[in-house]
This record gives sequence, structure tokens and C-alpha cells, in this order.
Amino acid sequence: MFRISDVPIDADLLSKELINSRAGAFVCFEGRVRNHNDGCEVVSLKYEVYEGLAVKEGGRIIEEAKEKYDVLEVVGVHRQGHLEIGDIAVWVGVIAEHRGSAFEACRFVIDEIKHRLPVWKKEHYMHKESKWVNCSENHGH
Amino acid sequence: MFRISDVPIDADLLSKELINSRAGAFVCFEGRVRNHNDGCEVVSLKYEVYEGLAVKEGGRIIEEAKEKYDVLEVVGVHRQGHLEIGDIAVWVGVIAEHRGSAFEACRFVIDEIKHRLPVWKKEHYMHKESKWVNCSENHGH
Amino acid sequence: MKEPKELNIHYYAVLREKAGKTEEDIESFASTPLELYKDLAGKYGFPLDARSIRVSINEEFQSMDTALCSGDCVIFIPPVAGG
Amino acid sequence: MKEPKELNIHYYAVLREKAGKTEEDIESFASTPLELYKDLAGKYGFPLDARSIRVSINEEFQSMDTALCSGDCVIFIPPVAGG
Repeated sequence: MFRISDVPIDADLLSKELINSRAGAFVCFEGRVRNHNDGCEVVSLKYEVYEGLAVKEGGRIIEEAKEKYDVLEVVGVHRQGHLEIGDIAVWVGVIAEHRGSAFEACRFVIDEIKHRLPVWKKEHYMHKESKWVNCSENHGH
Repeated sequence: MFRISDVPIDADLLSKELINSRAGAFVCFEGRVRNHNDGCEVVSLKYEVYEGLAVKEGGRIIEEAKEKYDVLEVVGVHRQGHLEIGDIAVWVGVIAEHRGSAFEACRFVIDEIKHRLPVWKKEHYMHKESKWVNCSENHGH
Repeated sequence: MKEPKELNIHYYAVLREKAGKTEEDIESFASTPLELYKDLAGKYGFPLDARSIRVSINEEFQSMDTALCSGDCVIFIPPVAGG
Repeated sequence: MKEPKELNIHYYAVLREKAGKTEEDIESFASTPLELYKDLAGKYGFPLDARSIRVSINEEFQSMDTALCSGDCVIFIPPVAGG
């Protein structure tokens, strides 16, 4: 299950989707908005999401995780819109019989989300102009 | 912070102890009571804890994690007493600036807890006599 | 004689800001997303080199060398930054 | 002449069940936890070999060859199973 959310992510509610009496391990990851990035003070940020493709690609990532690791269930959610410091940007939860595969699958899903999901982040800073992360003219040079 | 709890572990409440505006990553692990172990149907279990030493040793594990990994805060709690299927037996939460160290520290803490904490588990089964896990006469043979 | 294709283009992030719109219908003689991107980058002053751009056609990732067809919905994907 | 040591022993898990008590004060001539464990295992029929047992003295893990002193609180640690 992968979703894009316009409203604050409720981690407690999401973890209730991951209940199974065979599960001995639950691992979750929350990506939160930090107050700094690359040495700049961040005050807030905006996530813009190409929702149709993001939902498809997120679903594919979760299916890949289920094929690759011995897990019972995987849930992922990414926020879009305006976020403040401390808000949850992305949430991934995994249940498995044993902890090894739960940790590995959770790590796999968040790594793939960061690389593959069509999501863009505009950071608003205290002391300089707002910027689309990774989208400056000199990116990669 | 490491604690032993006589009452059900409230994961949502614990995660609220891990709030820091520098944190970009929160990782948590829940160990839950499974309905089976080693092919036997488990109906419930009891954790007996040598509390004085467990609190000391758990605290040492958390200090080791903080020295070894670049994390902001670590919280761990282990239940004692009678638990039912699905109940949380142990909870570990970590916040860090980046996800890599949060995942690694969380994994380290739960692995060390399993090896080092003076905690014993008696499983009650559907179809055979209750047993202290790891404490049979033939253990390790 | 070569006819122009009718394409629906959506813009996101820095491309949306530069184009000043979220989407548009255009007629184009571009045969691939790569050609199309270069045309649009010239028109709107997109800051990103085509080498850092990926493309989605009809809601699936495709190569920048795919042949475009009339009716395609084309979305250029700047470097992502989710999570 | 060798005098017995006064020791406080606590029992956990399978040892508690076999001893039928959570703790007791005893007098013992055992010079190490290893000797003490063997004495108690004989008395109570503990199912675990001394090689699988660790020991805590005064709330710290110690070697099974540590010298015992009068007044020590000794707790034998069967193989753990937390988490």
C-alpha cells in the first residue's frame, strides 16, 4: 500500500494497518523536516508531487520489497504540500516474522523512494532565497 | 534512556520522547509476541526480568549506540510480566540527522538487547507444556 | 508531408515556475521527448540541462528517445528530492 | 580456619522454579560462583550446565571464577531470551 497525503501523516494510525499475529517484528521509518540542510537554516518547505506516477512507482517499490524480503506487509506514505519543521515528510512501516528482513525491507523502501519517486522539494530558508533542492543550474557539477 | 515496563508499551507516547528539530530521521523497532515459535503455537508468554541489572545493561547499550553512531537520541523499553499475542515486548526508537545512522543504531540496540539483557521468556503453548526459551537441558547441543 | 503532433504537457517544480503554468496543449514537430524538452527549454528558459531530466509519457517512465505520438501526455521529471 | 561466607542469592526463570523461591540467605564455603552454582545445582536439580550460566555479583556481571566475599548478592543468569 502506497499513498500520497495532503494532510499531516498520522504515524500511530498508520502503524495500526500493520497488525498480524504472525508478526514478531515491526520496523518503521519517519523522514522529518529538519531545521537545516547543507548548512542553511530551513524555516519550512513544500513538496510537489506528480501524484499519478508517484502512486504507481511507490506501489512498485513496495511490491519489489515484498518479493525481495521475507515480510508480511509494507505501508508507505509521502506528504505533499507545505510542511513545517518536525512534520513527517514520508513514513514507511514493515512487519515481518523476524527483525532482519523487517529492517532490510524498510531501508530498501525508503532508499528507493528517495531515488525514484517523482517528488520535488522547495526549501524556504531564513537567510536566503527559496530553492528547489537538486534543481539548481549547477546540480551535479 | 532505558526502562523496564510492567504495563503495556505505548509506542505513540514513546515516539513523542524523540522530538528534535535537527532530526531528519526517526527509526523504530517493535518486537511483538508472535503466535508461533519453532513450529509451536504460542498462546501467551511471560517475561521475567532481573530489573536492576537490566536497567543498567540497557543503559550501557544505549550509551554504546550513541558513541558508535551519529544519532541525536535513543530510547529503549522492555516489558516484563504476562503478554498476549500482538503485545509489544520491546521497543527501540532512534532519531538522527540522517537515516543511515538511525537504522544502524536501532538495529545495534535491539541486537544487543537480545544478547545481553537479563530477561527470560516462558512460552505457553496450545498443544504442549510451557517452557523457558533457551533454558532446556539440551540447549546448545 | 510531416504533420505536427498534439501533445499535453504538464510542468512540475522548477519547470512549472519557469513555464508559469501547470499544463498546456501544444502542437509540436519534435519526434522525441529530448527534442521537445530542448524546444521548451529554449522557449521558457528552463535551468536544467536535458541530461538531468527524465520523462514520463502517459504516466509511465520512458526513455528521452521514445517516439512521441499525437495525444501523448508528456511530463518532464527534474531530479527528484522526496523523503 | 576457613569460615563460611554469608551470601544472598536471587533466582530467576527456570532456576526460580526449581529452587521454589525467589531468594534466600545462605552460608557457603564455595570460593567462586562456579563452585556455588554446582552446590546449588546439586541441591535443587537445576537443569542447566554451569557452562551455560553467567553470574551477577552485586548487580554487575562477573566471571564465574571471581572470588566470593561475605555479604555478596549473587544472581545466576541462565541463557537470556529478551526481545
